[in-house]
Amino acid sequence: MHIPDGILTASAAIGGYAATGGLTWFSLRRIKKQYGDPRSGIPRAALLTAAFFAASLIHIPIPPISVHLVLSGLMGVMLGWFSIPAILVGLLLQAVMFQHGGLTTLGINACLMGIPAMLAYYIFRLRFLFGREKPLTNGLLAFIASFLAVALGAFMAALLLIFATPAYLDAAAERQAIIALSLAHLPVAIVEGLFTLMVVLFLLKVKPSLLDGDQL
Amino acid sequence: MIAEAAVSKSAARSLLGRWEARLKVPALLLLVFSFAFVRDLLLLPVLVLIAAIIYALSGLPFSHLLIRARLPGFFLIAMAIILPFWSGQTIIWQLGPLALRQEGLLGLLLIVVKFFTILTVVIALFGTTSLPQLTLALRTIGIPWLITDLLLFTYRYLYQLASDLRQMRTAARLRGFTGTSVSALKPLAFIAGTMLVRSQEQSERVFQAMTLRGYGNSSLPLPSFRPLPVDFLLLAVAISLSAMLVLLQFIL
Amino acid sequence: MAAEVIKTTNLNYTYPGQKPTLDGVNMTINTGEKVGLVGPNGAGKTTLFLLITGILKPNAGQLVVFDQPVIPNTFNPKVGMVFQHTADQLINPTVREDIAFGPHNMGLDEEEVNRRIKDSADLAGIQHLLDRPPHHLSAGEQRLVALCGILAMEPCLLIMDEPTSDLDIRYRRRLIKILEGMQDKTLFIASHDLEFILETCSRVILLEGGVVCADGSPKEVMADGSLMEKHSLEVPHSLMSEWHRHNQI
Amino acid sequence: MAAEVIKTTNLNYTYPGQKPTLDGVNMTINTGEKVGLVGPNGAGKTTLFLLITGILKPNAGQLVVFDQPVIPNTFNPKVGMVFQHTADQLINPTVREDIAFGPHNMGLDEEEVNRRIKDSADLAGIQHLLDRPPHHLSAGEQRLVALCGILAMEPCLLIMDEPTSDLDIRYRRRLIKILEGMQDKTLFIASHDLEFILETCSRVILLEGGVVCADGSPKEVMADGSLMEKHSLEVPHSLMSEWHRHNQI
Repeated sequence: MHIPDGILTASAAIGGYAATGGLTWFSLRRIKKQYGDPRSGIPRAALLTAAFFAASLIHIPIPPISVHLVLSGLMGVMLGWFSIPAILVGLLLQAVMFQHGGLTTLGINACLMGIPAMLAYYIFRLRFLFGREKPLTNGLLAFIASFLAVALGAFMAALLLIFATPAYLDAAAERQAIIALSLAHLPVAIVEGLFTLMVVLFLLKVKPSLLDGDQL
Repeated sequence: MIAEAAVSKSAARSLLGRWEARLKVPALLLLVFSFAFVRDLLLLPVLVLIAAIIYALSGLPFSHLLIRARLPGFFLIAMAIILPFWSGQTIIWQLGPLALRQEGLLGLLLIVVKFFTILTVVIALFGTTSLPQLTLALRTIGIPWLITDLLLFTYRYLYQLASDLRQMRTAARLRGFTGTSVSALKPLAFIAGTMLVRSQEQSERVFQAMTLRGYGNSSLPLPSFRPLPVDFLLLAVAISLSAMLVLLQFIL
Repeated sequence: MAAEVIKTTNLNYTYPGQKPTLDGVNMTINTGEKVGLVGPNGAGKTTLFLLITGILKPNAGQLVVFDQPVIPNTFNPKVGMVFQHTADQLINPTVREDIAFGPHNMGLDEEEVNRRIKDSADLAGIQHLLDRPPHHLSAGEQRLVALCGILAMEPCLLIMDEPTSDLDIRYRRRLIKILEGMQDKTLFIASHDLEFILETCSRVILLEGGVVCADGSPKEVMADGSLMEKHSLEVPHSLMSEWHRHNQI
Repeated sequence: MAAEVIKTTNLNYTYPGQKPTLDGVNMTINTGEKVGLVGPNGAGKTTLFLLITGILKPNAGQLVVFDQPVIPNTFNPKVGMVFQHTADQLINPTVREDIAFGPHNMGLDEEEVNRRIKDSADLAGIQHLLDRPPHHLSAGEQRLVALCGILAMEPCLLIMDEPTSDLDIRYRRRLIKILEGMQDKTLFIASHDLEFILETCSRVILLEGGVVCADGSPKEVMADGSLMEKHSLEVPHSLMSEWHRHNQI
């Protein structure tokens, strides 16, 4: 769900960079407050970023096609505020290594993944209210968190495509296009939700400390 | 699965490859942003010309561009479907309810040309800049060390994890896992989960090993910065071109 | 009559952009043989295994396994392989589920799957680990669980890649005991641990430079000092002691 | 006079929620000694190393390294450790940068860093690898690069955890040669490869159940069949042959 170069207006691209800059500044402040010395978190964040990057190359078959995972929800759940720098670095590497995802739109794309990741993080934190160790709570929250993360990302992307491109559309067409683009992502959001649910249940059994997000 | 992001010898020797990365990265970033500013079709040939010259200066073979210029993604395809049929009033061709509109087609042309010219400049930039150079450039323009350290270490472990992932899938295939139906979701989630657990455990050992070699003991000094006149000349050219594009856009 | 399990004729494999890793390998392995595969790193041992299991496709030559040419990427439960790094193979949240992974993919019913879990866990002596996550076990326990996951598919040919590299002496001894009990299976084991090959195998194949350099009884091949030295190997100490005894008694 | 490099008194370490891993370890290692550390998996060998390097903090007991109590998480370039899995240690994009990582963090100037890169690469014979990415090298080459990264910090005490587990016989031999050349350094090496300990060490410590069970000359400790068996170890074949020779000549 990366918006490529060339589609958005320059003001949208610059606005995206500004928004990502602000988001990153805030997340770094949160990270420093949490760690004192944030260096101790870097190997872990780096390895998990690389793991997410590699995992996003997995094709999930939804016959007749297969889709790539977005993983913004799972990243938010596992990395907390560290997911903002992690997403930024992941997208930059994608641009450097594959020329995939766009460079002028890097800021926009970081927002499209980062804001949903933080939404997922806070949704998943509800488990502290409803049972941190219960598989049902964890699974359900994981599904909702990552489903909404993908849905929110797709919705934001659709809005940008309609309102921040140089082309002109009439109001009715705009509404239709937004609905169509969002609906096209519905199966992806469901698959992503199920995938996250199963990863979370796996981690709950094998290494529950990985789900505590903040306590990196 | 993951291509090596190394710089070839001929690319490193080219004009672009020898350009001090700490000036090249901001200069070319500025240039692609000025590309994004363009809204007038008359400027498209200028973009193509600039992109072609920059690519020629990179010393990269044309085949490199063809391999890397991948098919545009989902959103570009979506634009290609939406714009020509729903954008604008001037109908140039009609079949039943489907009407091909001129404004939409021209809008699509603008998007496609901008996409490929920006991509060409980006490919030239990253084809002539190694990741350590890029990291250094990012630190120089004020990106926090937390991001640049994260970038270097993530890059380092990417190859290892991609190969771990490949091994796990091979091992699963030898036990009859096919991965071609929806039921593959569960094993794939387990493989991803295993990779995350392994990564986390490895990260603890990596941190220990790095600490024992003094990581965090003193921050590395930035290597000395001695740009040549030609480095500044190229920077000036890039700034002028960007300014010209933005200015022309306002005039037109 | 001993049927042929593996037969290769002028087998060649070259990774893209490199010189040939395997460059005309000829060998035949018969049912029930216990064969060790030795040679320096990069000799092509793992590549040969990946060809036999159909993960890689030969560039030239014939490769026949159980009297059938190997069709790449086709699942054949008769051929089982334990990977060098067990972590690459253990992906399920519990040991039980991990052992069941292969049998489930073979489409066996629940009862049969459970029987196989029990049988293989009994054989390896890991019943007490069945409900634990494999990721938290010791290297030795993980190696046994990985082996069980393959044994539960009841393969006729068992391939192991460097099975002792992360084992302490206790688990190495246990593994030797388990392998000694497998009378009916054909074994094909790559290892740098020549003493281990001596204890578990009745035949050894020396691979270097992409070809078979020696093939015969382990005691004869590995005691040949000049041959071993030529291929960057060393005569195992246990054979030196035998040599001493021969010369002194 | 031999100064003490490591001195532990009733050293105890317990991982949260488990029984003690180290439960009263007493040992003294003097300057220039080459000491092997043996014992089954889980005996606490790696834990002992992590305590000596200050990564972990003892629960009880004294731990003095170079006449100073160890202060956890304080960088001490005099103590160098090569990890078991080299992938955990090689973090930089080129071999050269990886070797320079430690010296840079010590705050040395560029000239000194370059001298150390050259010296350590010469010693290990890996000059031709300096501009390659470490993660694409073979296991043996990676092991040597990891060693260089530590040697460039010029530590007085060199700790190695299972240095031979992924080496073929050629690289194992090269490593032995390199270690033999280190007259001035104190070595402390954990390994399951008892023949390797025999060749590189002048003293061996046997750790099991959290305490030192034996400490002495490798030939004497490892030739003691009943002691070795008691601690799930085996008398190395080379010592058996010696035993044979003794009994037969």
